[in-house]
Amino acid sequence: MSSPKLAWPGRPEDGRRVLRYVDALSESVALEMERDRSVFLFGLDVDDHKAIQGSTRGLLEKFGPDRVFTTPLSEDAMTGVAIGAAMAGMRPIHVHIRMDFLMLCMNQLVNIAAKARYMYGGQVKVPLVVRTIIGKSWGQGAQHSQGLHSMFMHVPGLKVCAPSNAHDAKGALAAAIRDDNPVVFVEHRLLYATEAFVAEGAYLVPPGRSRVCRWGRDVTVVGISNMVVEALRAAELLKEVGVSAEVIDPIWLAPLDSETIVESVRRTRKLLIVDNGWNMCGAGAEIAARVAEACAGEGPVSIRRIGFAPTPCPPSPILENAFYPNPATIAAEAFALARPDAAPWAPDPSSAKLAYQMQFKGPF
Amino acid sequence: MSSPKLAWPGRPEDGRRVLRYVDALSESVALEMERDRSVFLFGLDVDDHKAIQGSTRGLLEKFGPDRVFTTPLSEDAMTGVAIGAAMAGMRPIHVHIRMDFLMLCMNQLVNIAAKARYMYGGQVKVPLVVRTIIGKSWGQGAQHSQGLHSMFMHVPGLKVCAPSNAHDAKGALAAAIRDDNPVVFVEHRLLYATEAFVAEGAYLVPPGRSRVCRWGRDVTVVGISNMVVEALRAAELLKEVGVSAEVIDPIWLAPLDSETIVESVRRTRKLLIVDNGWNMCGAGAEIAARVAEACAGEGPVSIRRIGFAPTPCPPSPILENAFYPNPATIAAEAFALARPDAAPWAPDPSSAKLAYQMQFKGPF
Amino acid sequence: MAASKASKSKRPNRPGADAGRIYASLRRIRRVEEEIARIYPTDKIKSPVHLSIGQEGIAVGVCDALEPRDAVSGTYRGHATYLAKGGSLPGMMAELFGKDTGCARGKGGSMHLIDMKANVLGTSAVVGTTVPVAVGFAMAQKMRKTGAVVACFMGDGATEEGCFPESLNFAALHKLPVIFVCENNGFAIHEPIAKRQATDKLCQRVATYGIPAKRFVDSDTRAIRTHIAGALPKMRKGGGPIFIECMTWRWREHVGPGDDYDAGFRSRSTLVRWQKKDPVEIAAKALAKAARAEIDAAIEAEIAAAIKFAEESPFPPVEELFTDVFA
Amino acid sequence: MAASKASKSKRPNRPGADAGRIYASLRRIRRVEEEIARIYPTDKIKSPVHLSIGQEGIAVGVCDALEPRDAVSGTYRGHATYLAKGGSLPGMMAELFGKDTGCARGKGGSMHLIDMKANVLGTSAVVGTTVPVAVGFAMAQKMRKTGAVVACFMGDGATEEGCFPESLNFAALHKLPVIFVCENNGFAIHEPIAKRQATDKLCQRVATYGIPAKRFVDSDTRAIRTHIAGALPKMRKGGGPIFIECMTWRWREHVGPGDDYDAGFRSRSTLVRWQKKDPVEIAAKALAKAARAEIDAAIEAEIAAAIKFAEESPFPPVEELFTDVFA
Ligand SMILES: Cc1ncc(C[n+]2csc(CCOP(=O)(O)OP(=O)(O)O)c2C)c(N)n1
Ligand SMILES: Cc1ncc(C[n+]2csc(CCOP(=O)(O)OP(=O)(O)O)c2C)c(N)n1
Ligand SMILES: [Mg+2]
Ligand SMILES: [Mg+2]
Repeated sequence: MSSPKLAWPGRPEDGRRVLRYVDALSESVALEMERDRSVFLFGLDVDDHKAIQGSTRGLLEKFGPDRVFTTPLSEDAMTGVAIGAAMAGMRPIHVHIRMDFLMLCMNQLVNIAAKARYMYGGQVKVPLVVRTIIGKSWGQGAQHSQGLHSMFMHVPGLKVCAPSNAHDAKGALAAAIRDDNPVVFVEHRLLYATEAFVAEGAYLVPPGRSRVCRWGRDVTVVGISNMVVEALRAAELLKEVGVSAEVIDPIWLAPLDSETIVESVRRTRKLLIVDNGWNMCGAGAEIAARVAEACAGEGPVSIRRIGFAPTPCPPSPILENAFYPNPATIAAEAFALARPDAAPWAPDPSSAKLAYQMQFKGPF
Repeated sequence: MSSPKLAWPGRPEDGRRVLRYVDALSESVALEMERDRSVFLFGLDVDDHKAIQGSTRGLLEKFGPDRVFTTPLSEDAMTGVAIGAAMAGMRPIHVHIRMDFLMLCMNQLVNIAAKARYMYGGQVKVPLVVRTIIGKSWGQGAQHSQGLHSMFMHVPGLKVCAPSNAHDAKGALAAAIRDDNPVVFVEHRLLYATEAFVAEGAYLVPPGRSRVCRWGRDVTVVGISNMVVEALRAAELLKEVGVSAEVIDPIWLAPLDSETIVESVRRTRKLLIVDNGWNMCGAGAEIAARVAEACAGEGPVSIRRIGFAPTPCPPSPILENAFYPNPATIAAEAFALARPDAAPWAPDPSSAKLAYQMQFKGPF
Repeated sequence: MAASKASKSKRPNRPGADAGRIYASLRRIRRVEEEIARIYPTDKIKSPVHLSIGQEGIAVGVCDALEPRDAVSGTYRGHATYLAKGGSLPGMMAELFGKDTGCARGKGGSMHLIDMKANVLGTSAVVGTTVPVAVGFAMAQKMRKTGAVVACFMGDGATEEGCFPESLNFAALHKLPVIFVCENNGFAIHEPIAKRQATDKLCQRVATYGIPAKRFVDSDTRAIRTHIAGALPKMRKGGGPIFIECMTWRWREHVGPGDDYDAGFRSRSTLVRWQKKDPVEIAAKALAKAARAEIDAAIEAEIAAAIKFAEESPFPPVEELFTDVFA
Repeated sequence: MAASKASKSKRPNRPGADAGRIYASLRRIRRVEEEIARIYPTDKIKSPVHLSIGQEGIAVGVCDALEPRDAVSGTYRGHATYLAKGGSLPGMMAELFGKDTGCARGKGGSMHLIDMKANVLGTSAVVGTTVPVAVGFAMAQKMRKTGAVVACFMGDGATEEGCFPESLNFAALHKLPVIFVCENNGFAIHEPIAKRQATDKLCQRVATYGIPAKRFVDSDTRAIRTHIAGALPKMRKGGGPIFIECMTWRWREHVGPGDDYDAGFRSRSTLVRWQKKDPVEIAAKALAKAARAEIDAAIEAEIAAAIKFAEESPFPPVEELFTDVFA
């Protein structure tokens, strides 16, 4: 259920076309490249037949190799190249198939992209989009699985976006491309196949508005990226035990609309943040801190964070399952928050398993 | 005043030798290099006559160029080299004169150093110390001033330490060198000249124990790195208006002893965190989140964070002053927390200025 | 670790070149990977695999010249390096199966093989990152005067990462005992080298660091072995690094068990040309049929045992999630 | 911005080489930096300065051959590049003074000079990081078919950073209009090049990327100018990058106004040798005394005006802290 106060372009009312997240990404880029000659797309493997798991499909054919091209394995310099091109008035989209590889370009992103406009006294701007994918499927292991968005949230001058559904992916990517600032655009591999209602034309999902995806009374659950979907599944499980969970998707992590979250927590007095990353100094820490600051002196608020286990990601299946939050663990945590005096509860394994068959067509 | 429950080696009782932070660093390394042949120190400029602002002074002379040497300007590969040497049983100390430069070696630190032990099934360990200095004096500007410790706190497998005084600098550096894990050791340029009581022999300030530097009733102030000193100055200013501030120094940021902080907040119900870095997803967010989680349902707690302004660091003096927390702004925030119903207060400019003449001889 | 012990009987690194030993090593790697490809479509293997079928001659040529005290550093396409240097086969197989007895206890996966008992350094899934790590391992050998060398394998793509020239410079400057080995198969995933590199003068470039550099146009196992064996004595005495670029061909797809000739970005006819230089076949020809049969039978038995070991081993229990984050 | 306008009268980049113009540019840079050194001990300058005294011939030689549409990318030791390319002098001086009228409005400081009106790209305090940025700026020129080139200056130390070879490869691969200029003063801070680089074959190395590379052993201003002017027509037509290595000497200390010969890591006698090749003196000799005097007087007046402008300008108000974090 969508938040009543927000009228989103491309909501179900506007048309019934259903599109996959992966196709929404390429469609959005195509529309922006048509609209604006200064937009180009580059990065390792964007032009091969796998097309970044399909998310750059068709772009080479449509726009040719001058505007869609691969690079050497040189993430650091290629990021600098993107920044320089952006300073010269182009609008580069630089694609990385795994977010882990961004560690190779931190210097350019943190020391140049984020600071250029400020430290050069407003003389330049850096309209750069860095597309990255959080890798999750089976056996990705320690270096192909990280969600490192909080590092970018930490740095003034960078924007960060992590859409959870095809509708937002399309609109937020367009907004990122049109933004005059560097945007780290965080995708999630498991979202690629998910479908949502997506309008055909261009539209924007700009920074500054969290979305209430599902209204609830008893506990506020903030999900980040793919964890929005897991939280919605958890909310269904919680229904069985009479707990009504509100699910919020920040969509943009920086700038972060925490007001929507705070408003929700003012009602529920319970907050669970579910992240696709580690908790320590993570997005969840920031949200928890903001809520704690905002609600101080208003009466008790209970807060919990769940995210990656505080370990590297192991590929062995039992360990890997335990590494990630899932609908059952989210539901159990949310229940504990919502019903602090009740005996601990967890969904029974069969309904937890069934939860994975729940598909939600966004924009929620 | 020290926390009564902790008996620190090297406390005033143990001897009256006073040493500067910068000399405590080199003394600690010298003692460890004497103790253990596998310890060596390298990094750009460690062996020149400026000796990393004096912090490597005398080491080349004592241990020779095989154990104390400079490197090419290749932070990325040099970090890999340090990791490889550590895997082979050496104990490298890799020095960076500015923390900003760590952005060049994030890949090695995050993707290899932090994960090696885990993803290689315990077959290796990486006893590496990365010494880095937060630059602050005048006009350092956007790229020579960053405190990026929260990025490292975020990553499981890394330890992070940020001592605020010479006593802790010596003991914590020794602990870091003897630790079998990678440690990011965060120094602060403005601390280099500060003095503390420092025992002559080797001693350890190991992870896991925050220190209550000053006992107080009305508000808990957590300071990080140099901000401990600023917080102590603020506490003196607050005394004038009858506010009693407790000042806590976590010393080690990962693993983080938040229990000591939580215990204090349980008494004061007010928490101010003062960081040498940005707030968003910063160390302060983590501490705030932990306190909020721990104190949920126990009655209201007020929390505030102050840190770098959410901007790059400007060199122009008026702007630069406003960029950093200082004793006056800390005192004003702490007052607002401690006396929510009183009119806002700020120390008068002359006593705020005088506060800078207060010197505290650690370990506090 | 049981897995490590299981491999002790296998010693591919005895001194001197020997046709049987080289054939056995090559054939063993080939057969292991073929078996991996066979098993892969079942869900027994728990992480994506990068086969080196066709490229085995390089690892075997280099490693056969090494001593046990020497180390190798490989890539995510690391089965050949790992096995050629004497890494435990049961340990590797169990790792692919995600088992507790795996060389990384199920916490690494196929891209993070390691066997420190055999001096096989851990491989990495981030291209190029192991190169400076190998150089650091070599620096420790120099500091400790062990006389050991480190053979550091990388793909052609890895040479485009800035850490590669940084590592070359440092290794040359400090005269570190590193054998840099570039396995140039002409592709990074599906991108041909011509779309990534301005020229093909890698050897000339490396030579400007004062590092002797040599290209092997068809990566003949024995030629590589002879070259490395010839360079080692000087390297052990502080002569500094060397570099070899070995032209080769990845027969299969980048990741997974199949091939990729239908995708249109490279041609099957080139494969056929390379298959005529199949290192396993070439090594086989040097042996009598009976000798080969004996070796082959031993290899099949060893592989079958390793698969059985992997299959029968338990998964790590859930508590293992939290161990070894810190030492 | 007032500062930028103030510099419009100064146009050091007219076509053709001209002894007066080259002398004026050299002398102006020298005098500006001498004045900075003179003022530095007062507290008027608000960020650490890196003087290029002695090295000016390189920037002037390159920039004099460029057109206004061409861009330069310099380093934190960037006064010479900035001024030689026509960056606003009052804007620079005000920036050093931390003033609102500074080229970066007091929010950059001495290490982050910029003047986009003159196509002076922003300099950086993190060594090497501007190199790929300059390449990207050049790529945009190619994409937009402007015919403009980018001259990218760096120190010898910067060539050790991995982004340098990564940038070379990419620029060569895409035939981008970049003039890579290495100002090799033999030191990174106090570390001599021999402690950092395995060999001195930088030009040979760069040439392996297919990039024409040339070393200037004494960095003669006119020789550099002639070389660049000769290369430009082809570059403007898609000929790809070139590289020059200019051997030079930093007369003063790494940072700050003084010198560092007492520290013992380099000798004053080498300075004396380099001073005999002082580019300002050499250029001066090509002029009649009267012509020089006229130029000198104009320069002194311009510098005095710039200092006055900087002194009299206001500091940015505290609200400015929060502007321009985002565009
Ligand atoms: C730093 C980094 N960038 C990109 C990737 C994605 N990637 C995985 S393998 C590979 C190709 C590497 O090519 P090469 O080094 O030639 O090795 P090969 O696979 O051919 O053996 C790429 C680009 C990665 N893993 N790490
Ligand atoms: C990435 C990075 N590493 C280290 C430093 C510290 N540092 C500042 S200037 C400098 C020397 C650079 O030498 P070079 O490139 O030769 O330029 P020069 O100062 O000689 O003009 C160093 C090491 C830095 N600013 N950035
Ligand atoms: Mg390859
Ligand atoms: Mg230099």
